[in-house]
Amino acid sequence: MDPSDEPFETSGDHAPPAREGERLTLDLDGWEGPLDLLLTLARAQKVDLSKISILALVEQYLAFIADAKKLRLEIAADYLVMAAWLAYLKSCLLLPKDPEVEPGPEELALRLQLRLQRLQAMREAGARLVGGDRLGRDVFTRGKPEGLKVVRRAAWTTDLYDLISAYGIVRARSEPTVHIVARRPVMTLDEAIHRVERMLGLRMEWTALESFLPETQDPEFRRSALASSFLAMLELARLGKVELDQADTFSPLYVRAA
Amino acid sequence: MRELSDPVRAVEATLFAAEEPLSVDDIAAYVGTSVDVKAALAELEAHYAGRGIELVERGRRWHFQTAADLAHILRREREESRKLSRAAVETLAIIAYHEPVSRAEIEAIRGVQISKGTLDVLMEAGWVRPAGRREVPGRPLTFATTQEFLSHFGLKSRRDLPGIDDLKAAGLLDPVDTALERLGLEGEDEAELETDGEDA
Amino acid sequence: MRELSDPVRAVEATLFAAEEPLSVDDIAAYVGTSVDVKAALAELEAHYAGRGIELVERGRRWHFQTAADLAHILRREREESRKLSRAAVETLAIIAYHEPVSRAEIEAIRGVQISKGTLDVLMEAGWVRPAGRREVPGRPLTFATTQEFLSHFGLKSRRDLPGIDDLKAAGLLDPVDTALERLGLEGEDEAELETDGEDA
Repeated sequence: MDPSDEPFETSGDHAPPAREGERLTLDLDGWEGPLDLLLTLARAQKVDLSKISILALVEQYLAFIADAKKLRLEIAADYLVMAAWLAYLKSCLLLPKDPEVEPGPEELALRLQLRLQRLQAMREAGARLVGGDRLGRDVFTRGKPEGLKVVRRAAWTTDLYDLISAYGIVRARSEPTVHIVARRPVMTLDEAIHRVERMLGLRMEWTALESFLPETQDPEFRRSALASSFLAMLELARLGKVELDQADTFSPLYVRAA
Repeated sequence: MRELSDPVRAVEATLFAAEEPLSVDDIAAYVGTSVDVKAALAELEAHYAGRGIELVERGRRWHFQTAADLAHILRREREESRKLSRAAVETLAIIAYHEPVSRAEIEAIRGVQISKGTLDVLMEAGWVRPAGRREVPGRPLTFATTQEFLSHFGLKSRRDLPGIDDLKAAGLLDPVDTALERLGLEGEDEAELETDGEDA
Repeated sequence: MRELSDPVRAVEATLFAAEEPLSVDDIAAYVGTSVDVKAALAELEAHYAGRGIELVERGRRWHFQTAADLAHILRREREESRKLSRAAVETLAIIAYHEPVSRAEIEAIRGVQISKGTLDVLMEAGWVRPAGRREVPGRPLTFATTQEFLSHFGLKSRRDLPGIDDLKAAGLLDPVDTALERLGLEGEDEAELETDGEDA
């Protein structure tokens, strides 16, 4: 058989008939892979795919690839892989059966046939699908629908507690505000003078300033008392009620009644 | 159902698929000049009368439209729950406690101006209504709460609102809390509302 | 002409005004839940049968469209929307008849790798969507068709795919291995030669 002419008669959906040289070029671009090429060759046998001669198909494919090579066309690797596999299949089919080799050539041939059937089934299904009544091509929806509108309406939420507490806040805000400065623990100057005078009455000896301070755990109050007591001493010294003595800068300050 | 002839079906489909109203000539360009387009239009017009769709002529052009009495169906309202702003809650509270109350009075009580949007929101929510004008210079409009307000807040009447003493007892008039609230409030979203609306 | 009840008119108008096919629930959201939407749809479907406009169900959604036999009148000359490539048509068919299906499975049937663009084109058209990963090693992504696919190709559901029952009965939607097993052959260890086509 001459494998080069048959495929093209039935492959109208791939390429228009053309002169031999161009035809091959065009067709190689048009195939969707080796299985596609095989399917087209198989359909050229014009029998049900379940009855095709796999051997004849293999020979057609190999002849096709040989022709393409002769014309020095670029052939994608997967076509060559398929060609090698088909050459192997062909030899298995022709040679005496080797029971050691699994799977046998018949099974390989059957597999190929099943794959071709599946591809064929999907190709036909696709054609029927796209050939049907398609929306926007054969059937049309309304040209200018009014459209359905969703109007968003705010459902405002709040509760009674929010309401009354808000009112409380408003009222409290408008009440006159009284500012009260929190008391800090301090010893006033008057207090300190009074205290130092009273204590001096009992001590005639030189006494360190610190011993006049009240006993307290509060360091702030202690500092306040120290400062106030110092000022009190100065004031009393000015009035001539006490004498002060200090040996050196920052050394203890002593006091006694004048 | 009455069978339609093919020409009438063709006119029907053409008008349906058209993106704009079509004149008799426009239709004939599709369905073929052998068709009596006017007769077909008359037949369709009669067929669609009283249906959900009607065929109408406007300025010698024909188109299908949904029946006018069904327009309300084609708008679906979807509720989106949104929390009332602090400014709105305060305003609502003042109205509830002092109604009828004018805008200036609300502002005096709040100590902050209210934006126009705040009262609009409360009226949109259905809780506040205009309650007549006060017979003083300027005749300011006053506002009051509605029946819906009562039912929303689960109140039988306004007298169910806790009084000042109740609020005090509940600690809701505590000045320290108030000061904190104020601080929190300043950073919040209605700050801009307040300023935007000052002159409104 | 037969008079339509108001609920049926409402359903008719809603579908007519809609920009997208609507489900029964969608329609109920407009016409009200008290309406028996299914009954109304059945009545309208019968009413419009044989007219220039038909009411059709596509993947549980309903829309009006022009009757298919009037295509010659309405078909527009403008860009015969970019013709789908053979690869795209085949890939679409494989997805539709086998869904959910992985890329490797598509390639096994076609005996060739699919170029990236092919699936993109189908997804861009809105006909194909990713449909989750298969819980096998590699967790391949699978693909399936969409509601838009059904609308576009005029299918009520996937069961409406042309010839799907015959293909199923003939085992042509089963993988080759399954078919071999069915034929009483071992379908396991002959892999090497097949693999270049199957899982490339």
